[in-house]
Amino acid sequence: MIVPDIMPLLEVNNIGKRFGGLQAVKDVSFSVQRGTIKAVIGPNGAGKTTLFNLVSGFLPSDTGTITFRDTAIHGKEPHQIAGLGLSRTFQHIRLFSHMTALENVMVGRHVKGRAGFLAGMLGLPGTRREDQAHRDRALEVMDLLGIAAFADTDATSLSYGQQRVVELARALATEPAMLLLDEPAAGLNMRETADMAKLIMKIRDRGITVLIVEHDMSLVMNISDEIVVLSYGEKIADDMPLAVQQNPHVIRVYLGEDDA
Amino acid sequence: MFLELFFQYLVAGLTYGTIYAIVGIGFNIIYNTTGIINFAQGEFVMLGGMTAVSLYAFLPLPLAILGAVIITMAVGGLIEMVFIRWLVKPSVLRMIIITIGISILVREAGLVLWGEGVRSLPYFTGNEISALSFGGVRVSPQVLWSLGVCAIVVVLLNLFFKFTMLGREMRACAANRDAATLCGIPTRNMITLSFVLSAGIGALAGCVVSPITQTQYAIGSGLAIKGFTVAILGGLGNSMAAVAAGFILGILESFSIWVMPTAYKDAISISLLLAMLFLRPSGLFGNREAFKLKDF
Amino acid sequence: MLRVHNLSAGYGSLHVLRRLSLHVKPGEIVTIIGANGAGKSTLLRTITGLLRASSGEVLFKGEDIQRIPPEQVVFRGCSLVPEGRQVFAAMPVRENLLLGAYVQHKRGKRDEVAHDLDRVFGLFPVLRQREHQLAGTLSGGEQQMLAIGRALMARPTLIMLDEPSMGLAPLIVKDIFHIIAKIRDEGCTVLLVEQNARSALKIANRGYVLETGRIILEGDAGDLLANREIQRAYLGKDLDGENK
Amino acid sequence: MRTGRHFHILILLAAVVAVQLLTLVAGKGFYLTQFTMTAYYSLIIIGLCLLMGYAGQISLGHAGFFAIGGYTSAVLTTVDLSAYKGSALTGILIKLSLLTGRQDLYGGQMLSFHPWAACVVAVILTVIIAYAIGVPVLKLKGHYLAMATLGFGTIIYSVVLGTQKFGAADGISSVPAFPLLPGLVVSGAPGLRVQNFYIAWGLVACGMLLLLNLIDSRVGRALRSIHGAEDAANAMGVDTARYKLNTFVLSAVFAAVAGVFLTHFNGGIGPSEASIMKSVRYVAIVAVGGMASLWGTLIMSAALNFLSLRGYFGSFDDAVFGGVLVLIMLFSPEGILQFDARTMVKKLFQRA
Repeated sequence: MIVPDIMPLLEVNNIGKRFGGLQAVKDVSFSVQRGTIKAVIGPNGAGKTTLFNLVSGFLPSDTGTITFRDTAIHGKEPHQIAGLGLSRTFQHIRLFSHMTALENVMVGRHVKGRAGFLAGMLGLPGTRREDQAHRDRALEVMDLLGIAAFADTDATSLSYGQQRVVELARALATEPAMLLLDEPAAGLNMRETADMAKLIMKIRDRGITVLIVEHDMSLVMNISDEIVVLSYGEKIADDMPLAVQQNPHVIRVYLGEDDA
Repeated sequence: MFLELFFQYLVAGLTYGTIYAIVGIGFNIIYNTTGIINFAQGEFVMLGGMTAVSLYAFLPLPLAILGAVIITMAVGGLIEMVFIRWLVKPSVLRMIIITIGISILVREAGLVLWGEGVRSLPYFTGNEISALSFGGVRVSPQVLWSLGVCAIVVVLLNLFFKFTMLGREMRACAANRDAATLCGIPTRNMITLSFVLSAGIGALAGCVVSPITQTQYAIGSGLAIKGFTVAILGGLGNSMAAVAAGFILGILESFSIWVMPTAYKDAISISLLLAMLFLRPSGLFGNREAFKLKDF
Repeated sequence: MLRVHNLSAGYGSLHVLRRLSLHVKPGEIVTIIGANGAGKSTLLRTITGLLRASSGEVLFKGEDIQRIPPEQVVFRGCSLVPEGRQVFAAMPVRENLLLGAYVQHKRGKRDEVAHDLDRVFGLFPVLRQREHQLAGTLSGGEQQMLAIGRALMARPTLIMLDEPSMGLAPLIVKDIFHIIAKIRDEGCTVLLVEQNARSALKIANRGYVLETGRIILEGDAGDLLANREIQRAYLGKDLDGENK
Repeated sequence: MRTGRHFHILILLAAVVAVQLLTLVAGKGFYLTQFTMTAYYSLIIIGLCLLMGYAGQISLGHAGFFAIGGYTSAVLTTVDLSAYKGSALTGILIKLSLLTGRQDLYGGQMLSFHPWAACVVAVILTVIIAYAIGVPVLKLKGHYLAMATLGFGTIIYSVVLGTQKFGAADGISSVPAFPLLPGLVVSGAPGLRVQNFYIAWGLVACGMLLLLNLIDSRVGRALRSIHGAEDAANAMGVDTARYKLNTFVLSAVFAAVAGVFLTHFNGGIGPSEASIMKSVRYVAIVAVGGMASLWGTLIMSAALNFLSLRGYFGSFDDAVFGGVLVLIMLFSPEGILQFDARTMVKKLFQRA
C-alpha cells in the first residue's frame, strides 16, 4: 500500500510537443504536490502555454505521460479532464457572451449536474430543485470571491479585472482538486494583481492545488511554493522560489546575455 | 463501340470539368484575399452567359462576350463595395448569410431581366452538328474552345500572380493582410480587385460553355456547390489543384450517368464533397506543410 | 518626430491604453518596456492605424496620422515591424523585400529599389544567401531579420519594432539589437517595444515603462537600467532584495 | 424568470385565440389555412433557432429533414399493401393496428400504414439520419459546416426529385388525414379548419415551452456556453461534441414532425419542400428574428411566412427573403428587434 498523501496530485513525465519545425515543449517532467501552489515561468515563447494546453487536454502530446489523481490523462478530451477535477482559466479571458456572470459560473457547475436534454425540456420539479441547488452553490463561490454583486450583469460588460475574477469563479465552481491558472494577472494593474495574489492563496488554503503560469515575478515569488522554469521548451530549473532566483542559468535566461 | 462511348463521356466530363474548375478558381481568388467563401460565385457565371446572350442581339460575338465580362466584373466590384467593404471583422456566419443573400438577389434580378427561358450563345466556330473527329471520337469544336479558354485563363492568372507587381500585392494581401497593410499596400482595394477578377473569369466561363450547357437564371447555386466541391477537392486556396479537381469531378459525374439515373448526378458530386470534408479537408493535393504555407 | 498625446484605445469594451503620452525625437532609439498585457503591441497598432484610438492624437512630423488609413501612414515614413514577424511565408525572401518597397514604387523611386535591396543585404548578409528561399522556411531569427529588412525597404524615417527578441535565442537577440543600433546610426529613428528590458535599455537613448496601459516611468535609458524598481519588476533582480 | 416564461406562452395562446376570433368576425376564415401552415413552418424555425442561435451551428439543410419527415409519412400512408394481405408479416401489423384499410380515389380497398405508425417511423428515421450526418458534419466549422449541410440538403432534394417512388417532380398526393386522437384530425378539410388551426398552434406552443425550458436548464447553459466560447466550455467539462450533436438531432426532429403534420394537413408533399431555397428561408427567418431569440424568431416566422403564403410578395417571394437576409445581416446582425436606427445613422456618417 502506498500512502496516497505522498503521491503527487499531478505528475508530468517527459512530455513533448512539436509544431512543424519548432519543438515547443521538450522532455519536460515535474510534479505538483497536493495543497501547494506551483508556478511555471519562462520568457515569451518558452512553451508555458503549450505545456498548459497539454496538461488540460487542449493539445495532444507527442511523447510522455501525464498522471492526475493516479489516472493517466494524456490523450483524454478537455471535458473528461475537467470532469476528473482539473479546471483551468485562460490567458485571454474567455467568458461566455450573452450570459450573465451567474450563468457563466453555473456553467462551471456543469460537471456536478446530471439533467439531460429531456429533463431540461420537461422542467420537472426534481430538475428544478437540482438547478436551484447549483444556482445557490454558484452564488456561494461568487460571494467567496467578492463578485456576488455582479451576478445578474452580462458577463462581458464587466470590467477587465472583474471578468478575470468571474473566470476564476467559474473554474472554482467545478469544485476542482486542482486549478490551472494561465497568466491570471495579465492586464491587471498593481492593486488588482495584489488582490489576485490574495485570492489565489485563499483558494490554496481551501485545499485546492494550484498550477500557475505567470509573467509577473512579484506575484509568482510571493505566492508559489515551487517554481518550474522553462526556456526554449526545456525545463531548466524546478525549485523553491529563493533557489530559483539565485540560479545563474535562470538569471541568464531572463536577462538575456548578461555581459555587463 | 464501347471505346467510342467511353471517349464521348470523357469529353463531356472535360467540358463540365472546365466550368467547375473556373468556378473553383473564382472561389479561391476571393477566399485567398478575404477568407470569405463567396456563395454568389455561381451567379457570376450566370450573369456572364445571360449578358452575353443579350448583347449578342446587337453586337458581334467577340464584342458581346467582352462586354459581358466587363459588365460582370463591374457587378462583382460593385457587390464588394456595397456589401462587403465596410464591414469591420464580420463573423464567418454573417459572411455566409450575406453572400447567400446576395446570390438570391442576383438570381432573382436575373429572373426579372431574362425570365425563366433557357438561352445560349451560338457556337464560336461551326455549329451543333459540325464536329471534329479524333480516331472515331467526335468532338464538338466548342469543347475545344472551352478547354482552350480554361487553359489560357489559368496560364494568364498564374503569370499575373507570379510576375506582376499587382499580382504580388494581391498574394501578399492574401498571405497576411496586416503585414500587407504595413507595407503600404491598400488591402481594401485588393479585395475589391479580387471580386472583380473572380467575377470576370466566372463570366468568361459562362460565355464559353453557354453554347453547350446553356444558361438560365437559376444555374448559379448548382454551379456554386460544384465549384466549392472542386475548391475543397483541390485544397481550398489552391487554384492549380482546382483545375485538376474540376476535371476529376466533371469526368466522374459524366460517367455516373452511365450507371445511374441522371437525377442522381448532383448527389454523386455532393457525396464526394461530404466525403472530402470528413476525411481530408486539406484537399486531395494539399499536404500539411503546403497547407501552412498557403498560397495560390 | 512622433508625439503621442493622451491616447486611449482598446478592443470593444476592453480599454488597453489609458490617456497615454510619449514622444520620440529624431535620431534616437526610444524603448517601451513592460510586461505581457501592458498594452505595448496595442500602442504600436494604434500608432500605425491598424487599430483606431477612442481618443487622443498621434502626431507624426506634426500631422495627426490617426485621421489617415494605415497604408498611408507607411507612405508618410513610419514603418512597423509587427510582433511575431509576419513575413509572407509562401513567398521567397526577395519578393518579401520587394513588397516592402511598394511605397518606393508608388513614390516613383523605382530605380532606388535595387540600391535599397543591396543595403538590406548588406545589413543582413544571411538574407542574400537565402534570397530565393521561401520565407516560411527561414529560422526565427532570419525571419525577424527579413521583417526588419522589409520595413527598411520603405525608406522609413521612423521604424517601430514590436518585440524583435521574442522567441529568439540570446545570441541572435544580440545580433538583432546590434543591427537596430546600426539602423539608428544610419539616421533612422527607432521606437522599440520590448519585454527583454535589459537588452533594449542598453541600446536605447531613452525609455518608457508601460504598465496596464499607462506610462508609469520615463527617463534616460541608463537611469532606468539603474533604477531599483525596474530591476525588481522587469530585470528579475530581486536577488539580494527585501525577500530575505 | 419561470413565471415570465409561462406568462409569455399564455400571451401566445391568447394571440392565437384572438387571431381565430378576428378571422371569424372579419369573415376571413380561409386565412386560417395559411396560419396553420405558418405554424408548422414556425415549428421548424424554432428548432433551427435552438441550433443556430444557442448552440451556434448553422444548418443549410433543414428543409431536408422536413422532407424526410413528410415523405416518409406520405409514402407509408399511401402505399397499398392489400396485395400482401395474406402474408404473416402483414397479419401481425394489422393485429397491432399499425395498418389500416381505407378506400382509394376510385373506391377500391387499400391497406396502408396508420398515420401514427408512419409518424413514429418518420421521427425514428430522422433521428437515425440526423445522427449519421451529424457525427461527421458537426466536426466542421464555419464555411465547411455551411457547405456540408447545404450538400446534405441538396442530396435529399435531388433524391426526392429523381426517384419515381417519391413521385419525382409531382411529389406525393392524396395523403390521408391524420386522426391524432378521437375527435382530433389533422386534415385540410374545410370543416376542420378551426380545429387544425388550434392543433398546429398548440403544437407550436408545446414546442416553445419545451425549448424555453431547455434554454434555462443545465443543458441550455452548456449550449449557450458553446456558442460563447467553445474551448472554454470544453474546459468546464461540457462535452461540446455530444451537445452539438444532440441539438442537431433535436432540431431535425422538430423539422421532421412539422413535415409529417404539414403533409397530412396539405394532403401531399412535393420536392420543392426539400429545396435549398426553403432551407435558406428558414435560416433567413432565424437571422431576422435575432438568432438567439426564440420569441423574436417566432414572431418573425409568423409574420413573414403568413405574408409569403398569402402571396403578398408575388413573384418576388424569394427575392424578399434574400433581400431581408442581406439587409439584416448588414445593418442589424443581432436581429430586427435589436435594430438601432440611431447608431446605424451614426455609423454611416462616420464612413462618409
